[in-house]
Amino acid sequence: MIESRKSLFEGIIIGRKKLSDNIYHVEIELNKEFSSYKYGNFVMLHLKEESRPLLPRPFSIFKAKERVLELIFKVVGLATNLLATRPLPYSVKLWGPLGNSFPDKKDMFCIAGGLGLVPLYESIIKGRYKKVFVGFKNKDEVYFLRSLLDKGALISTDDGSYGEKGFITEFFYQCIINEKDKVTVVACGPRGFLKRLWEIEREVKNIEIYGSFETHMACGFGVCLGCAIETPKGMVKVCSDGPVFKLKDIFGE
Amino acid sequence: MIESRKSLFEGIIIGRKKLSDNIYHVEIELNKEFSSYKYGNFVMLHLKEESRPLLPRPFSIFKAKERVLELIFKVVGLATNLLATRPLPYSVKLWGPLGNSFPDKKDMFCIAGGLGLVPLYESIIKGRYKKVFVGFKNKDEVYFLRSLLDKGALISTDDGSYGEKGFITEFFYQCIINEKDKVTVVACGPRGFLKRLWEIEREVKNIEIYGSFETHMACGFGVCLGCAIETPKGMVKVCSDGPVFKLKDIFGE
Amino acid sequence: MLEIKIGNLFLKNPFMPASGTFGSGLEYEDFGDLSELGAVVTKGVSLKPKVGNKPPRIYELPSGMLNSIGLENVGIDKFTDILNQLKAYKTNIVVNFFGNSFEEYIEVSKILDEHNVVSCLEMNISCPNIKEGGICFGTDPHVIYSLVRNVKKVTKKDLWVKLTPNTGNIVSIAKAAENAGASAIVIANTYTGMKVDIETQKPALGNIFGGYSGPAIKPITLYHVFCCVREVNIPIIASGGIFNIEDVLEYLIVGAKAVQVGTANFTNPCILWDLIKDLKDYLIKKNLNIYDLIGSIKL
Amino acid sequence: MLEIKIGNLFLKNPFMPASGTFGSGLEYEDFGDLSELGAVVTKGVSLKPKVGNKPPRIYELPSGMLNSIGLENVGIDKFTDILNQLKAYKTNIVVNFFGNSFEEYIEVSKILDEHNVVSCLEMNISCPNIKEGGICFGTDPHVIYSLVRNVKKVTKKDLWVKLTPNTGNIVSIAKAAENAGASAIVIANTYTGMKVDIETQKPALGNIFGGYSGPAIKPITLYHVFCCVREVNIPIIASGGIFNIEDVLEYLIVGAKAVQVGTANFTNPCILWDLIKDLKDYLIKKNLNIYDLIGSIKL
Ligand SMILES: Cc1cc2nc3c(=O)[nH]c(=O)nc-3n(C[C@H](O)[C@H](O)[C@H](O)COP(=O)(O)OP(=O)(O)OC[C@H]3O[C@@H](n4cnc5c(N)ncnc54)[C@H](O)[C@@H]3O)c2cc1C
Ligand SMILES: Cc1cc2nc3c(=O)[nH]c(=O)nc-3n(C[C@H](O)[C@H](O)[C@H](O)COP(=O)(O)OP(=O)(O)OC[C@H]3O[C@@H](n4cnc5c(N)ncnc54)[C@H](O)[C@@H]3O)c2cc1C
Ligand SMILES: Cc1cc2nc3c(=O)[nH]c(=O)nc-3n(C[C@H](O)[C@H](O)[C@H](O)COP(=O)(O)O)c2cc1C
Ligand SMILES: Cc1cc2nc3c(=O)[nH]c(=O)nc-3n(C[C@H](O)[C@H](O)[C@H](O)COP(=O)(O)O)c2cc1C
Ligand code: FES
Ligand code: FES
Repeated sequence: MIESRKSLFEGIIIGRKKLSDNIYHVEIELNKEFSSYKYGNFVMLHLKEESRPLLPRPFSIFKAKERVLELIFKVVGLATNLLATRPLPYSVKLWGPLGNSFPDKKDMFCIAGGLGLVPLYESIIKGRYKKVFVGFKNKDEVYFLRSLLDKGALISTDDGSYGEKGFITEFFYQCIINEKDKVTVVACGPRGFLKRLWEIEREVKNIEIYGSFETHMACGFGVCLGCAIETPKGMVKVCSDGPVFKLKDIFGE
Repeated sequence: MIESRKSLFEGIIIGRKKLSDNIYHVEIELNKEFSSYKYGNFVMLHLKEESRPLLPRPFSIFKAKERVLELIFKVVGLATNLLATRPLPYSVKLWGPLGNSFPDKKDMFCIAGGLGLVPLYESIIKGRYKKVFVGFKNKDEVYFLRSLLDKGALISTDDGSYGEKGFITEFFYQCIINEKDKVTVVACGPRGFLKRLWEIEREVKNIEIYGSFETHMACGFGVCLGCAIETPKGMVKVCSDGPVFKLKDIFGE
Repeated sequence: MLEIKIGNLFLKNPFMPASGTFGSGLEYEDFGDLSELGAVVTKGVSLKPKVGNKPPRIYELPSGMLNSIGLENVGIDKFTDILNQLKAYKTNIVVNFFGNSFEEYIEVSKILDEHNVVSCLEMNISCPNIKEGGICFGTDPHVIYSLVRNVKKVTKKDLWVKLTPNTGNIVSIAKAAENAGASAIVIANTYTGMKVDIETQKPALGNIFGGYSGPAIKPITLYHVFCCVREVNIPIIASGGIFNIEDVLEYLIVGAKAVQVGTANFTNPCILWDLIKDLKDYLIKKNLNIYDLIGSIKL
Repeated sequence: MLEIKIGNLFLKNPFMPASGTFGSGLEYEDFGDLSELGAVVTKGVSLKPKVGNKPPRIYELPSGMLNSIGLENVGIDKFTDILNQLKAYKTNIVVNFFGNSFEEYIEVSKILDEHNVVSCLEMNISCPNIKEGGICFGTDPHVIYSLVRNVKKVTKKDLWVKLTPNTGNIVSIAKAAENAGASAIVIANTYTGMKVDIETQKPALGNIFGGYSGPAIKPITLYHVFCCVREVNIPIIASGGIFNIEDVLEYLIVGAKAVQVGTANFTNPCILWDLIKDLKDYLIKKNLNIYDLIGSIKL
């Protein structure tokens, strides 16, 4: 039997805050309580008030408590544009929690690139990780700064406009090559970022990295088979086999 | 050669006033001057910011002066809903003036039902008619009241909530049966209203009524052949043969 | 009030999912009671497992979507386990299937015929995404006639035939299926379409082209249903762009006896249950029975 | 930079209106200089005047429109007067025509052949709105072959053949037209569709069904163009759902040599001129020639 926990919600976006240039935080009031979820889970959100886009969009759960769900998104296309601009309150349909989640082990490291911070943020704040690395493009994209610093996160920007200058993957690399114990790493960020981490994983033998992957989705829970991606071991469904995978399962041994 | 006078405008809706329950007045700033038009002419308006509706919509010219065009519309469906609710300023595309116009003779009578007032209003105010009859559904729909009264218009509402009680066509009938001279009448209103006027015309011999007709249009200037309606004499194109026709040409002798 | 009969099957109501958009049905357990649906139609199954097409497999368009899943499925053996789980539901279980050859169609039918939980077989002769599969079969009335006839020989269960709209002679194909013993015709599968990414100059789908579904296709499929209803006597089940009650009513009015909801499941996983309620409310308001609606078009 | 050659015709650019959406062209004089267009394609003309179909004749849908104009036209005699007015323009005048029989097709072709102002004939074998007309011709390769051959016998002018997409064998038809001597293939006309008004339970169009055009059909027509480009050697001109420069680029990338803009003329009467500019800007930005784009799809 399929694990029975997802459900459909009617939501009303009641709050929207601009975090940086094109990144927004929204608060969605739900028609019922959001059941327990795990870090890495996502929801499918449908803009039912619009005739376009036709399909829903996946968003990581940033926070969910009782009847309020919080998401963070970057404006990249049709749906995110509307979410950023339509007058509030604004009604949406959504379903979740969906997908698998990040592993929960002792002394894990955590590394996030840009929006990849979203599904990891709450667990960072809860102190789940031994070390935290967060990278941004530039200062404008740096959000929730104080709380990250409080947790001792290492922050870098590609252009050095805040924190260390350079790709966060390289700071992570510097740190990890000195680790003696086997380390489990959870990662979330763009595909290029995950690919680089995989290279690091292959070089530094004693780590195992789990990354959260993105692709276009229609259903979000394994029925349309539209989100399949090719891996050395065959097709996997990002929505229901993932979105969290061992990097080696996606990119190869 | 086709009469060369229509042109394409980029418009920005800069003002919107609610006249009654679901009737709105909008002011559209154009990218160039609106050329001379005649009473009865219309424009095609396309909501270029929306993915729906696909096609433009016809609206009578209420007023046009220099670079400002004014329209009055009733909310009945997709386009008019958006026109009534989208935040201003709001960009549209429009082309015109289109169609033929009402005749211009001495001592004409004028009769309008509801929104039919729109293309006739300015000529009423200019004192073009010997007698003016205006009918509304109820008090809520009565707009521009004072100026109509100033012109000595006879006003009725179907439910008697303002002015005389009853259909305006019947007050017109009472008046016209006593006329001795041949009278030209210009009329604008719903199809049922025009049909009733046609019955009156057939009964009261010495009048000739011109009415403005409505139908769904795609182009507005005679190329799509989509606005054709059947008449005893064959098909006519409402957009370019009309929208103003002798009632007898549409309904029969 | 909503009950209908299609061949030997009684349906509580005319609503069922379209194959491939509802998984096995079990994935929707969280969203509603499957027993309340007229039928559950499962994802297309074939004799052997199929890995499906190269990603990307879906692309969204202004009023529809393209998919090139390529009939990925676990094969009839593993599928049988899933079938057993569906026993728990009091509804008709319709199994959509296809083969890469005559023999495969017949082999799968034989296996499905032995399963009590299967109420009915839905034969897919229409998927445009695989070259060996359906498409070559789907557009020739003679081939369809002989395929349906041979499948009917190996199963006592009702057989529905799901047609491709990518043909100029859908009526002849429907007639051929009827004459060969089909219990109902499902009209229709997706329309072959494509999208090009102008940046990369590559097709947006890994498979180059895919099946087009959603609101955009409804006017065309509605016309196909209208035409077939006039020419065949077995029930027509409509599939194409059903998103709201108005779409359902249109299909019923032109003469469809039941409807399949596909792409719309992705925009609202509860849509089938919502539509059942909407139709019930509509019939009550208008004081009609569902049979007053079916084929009520005024010409 | 935008010039292309189609058969014996030189076009300033690959843009022209689709027949029936641009009148005779003269109606658009107020919106732009017709001489700037690659060609003007006039509304379908037949031997005798045609009154067309019963209203309502158009219906708007979420991503397209239905029309059942029924090829209303004034007949070839009166049309000749209009042709004379088109002399003033320095562009190719392409006359779209149809007949209700073989003989009518040939008769009209003869008459058009004698007019200097006519650069090229566009034969419509595809309009789904009239029963006697195109549709019976449009789906049989043998009939098309013989029709095109016979028309070619009576005209020295280039002959374009505009196909119906309401068939499963568009490639065979395109080939038949090519073999019979067509200079180019126009792909495609509208898709037959319908709409039911659920209040009245009547079809929304007086003619019951109509031709479906607009953005909704683009993915399907794009696929047809893609398929035909691979199989025929004469130029393909694309028609179907072109509303913006992206649509144009997609068609060119799959291999169309020119494009016809139809329904979009109703949403913006200047769209053809706008698109010419957009394409020019695009080619300059990318430092490309139009021939670098045509058929540049990467598979
Ligand atoms: C599990 C998961 C969690 C996610 N969490 C978040 C999150 O928390 N915050 C966040 O901001 N984003 C998140 N995303 C990404 C988010 O889903 C996308 O940014 C969103 O769907 C974009 O929608 P849009 O309509 O704004 O953009 P679109 O209009 O869909 O366009 C986005 C880009 O994709 C291209 N594109 C569109 N369709 C396709 C296709 N089928 N194939 C290839 N390219 C295509 C477009 O050309 C464009 O460049 C997540 C994605 C996944 C899978
Ligand atoms: C010359 C002319 C001048 C006009 N002037 C004015 C004016 O000054 N002010 C004004 O308010 N209105 C005017 N109208 C009417 C106006 O054009 C319509 O009210 C408008 O097009 C409605 O658009 P909509 O998108 O809001 O409604 P729609 O969504 O188009 O729906 C309106 C109604 O029509 C039905 N419908 C839609 N399409 C069709 C179809 N093809 N066939 C049959 N029924 C259909 C719908 O079901 C609905 O009931 C004029 C019309 C014409 C022809
Ligand atoms: C993602 C997806 C997968 C599909 N898989 C199948 C399938 O396995 N078998 C089948 O017969 N039809 C399949 N179809 C077609 C649908 O069942 C349906 O007939 C079609 O999508 C038209 O309906 P719609 O517009 O409501 O989606 C699939 C459609 C989609 C969108
Ligand atoms: C109102 C209307 C009238 C049309 N008349 C004709 C015609 O007379 N001859 C013809 O070959 N095609 C005709 N067509 C088809 C168009 O030329 C075009 O091929 C089709 O609409 C698809 O393109 P589009 O999506 O850009 O509109 C007509 C289309 C419309 C919408
Ligand atoms: S999104 Fe549908 S299977 Fe993954
Ligand atoms: S609206 Fe196109 S001809 Fe009248």
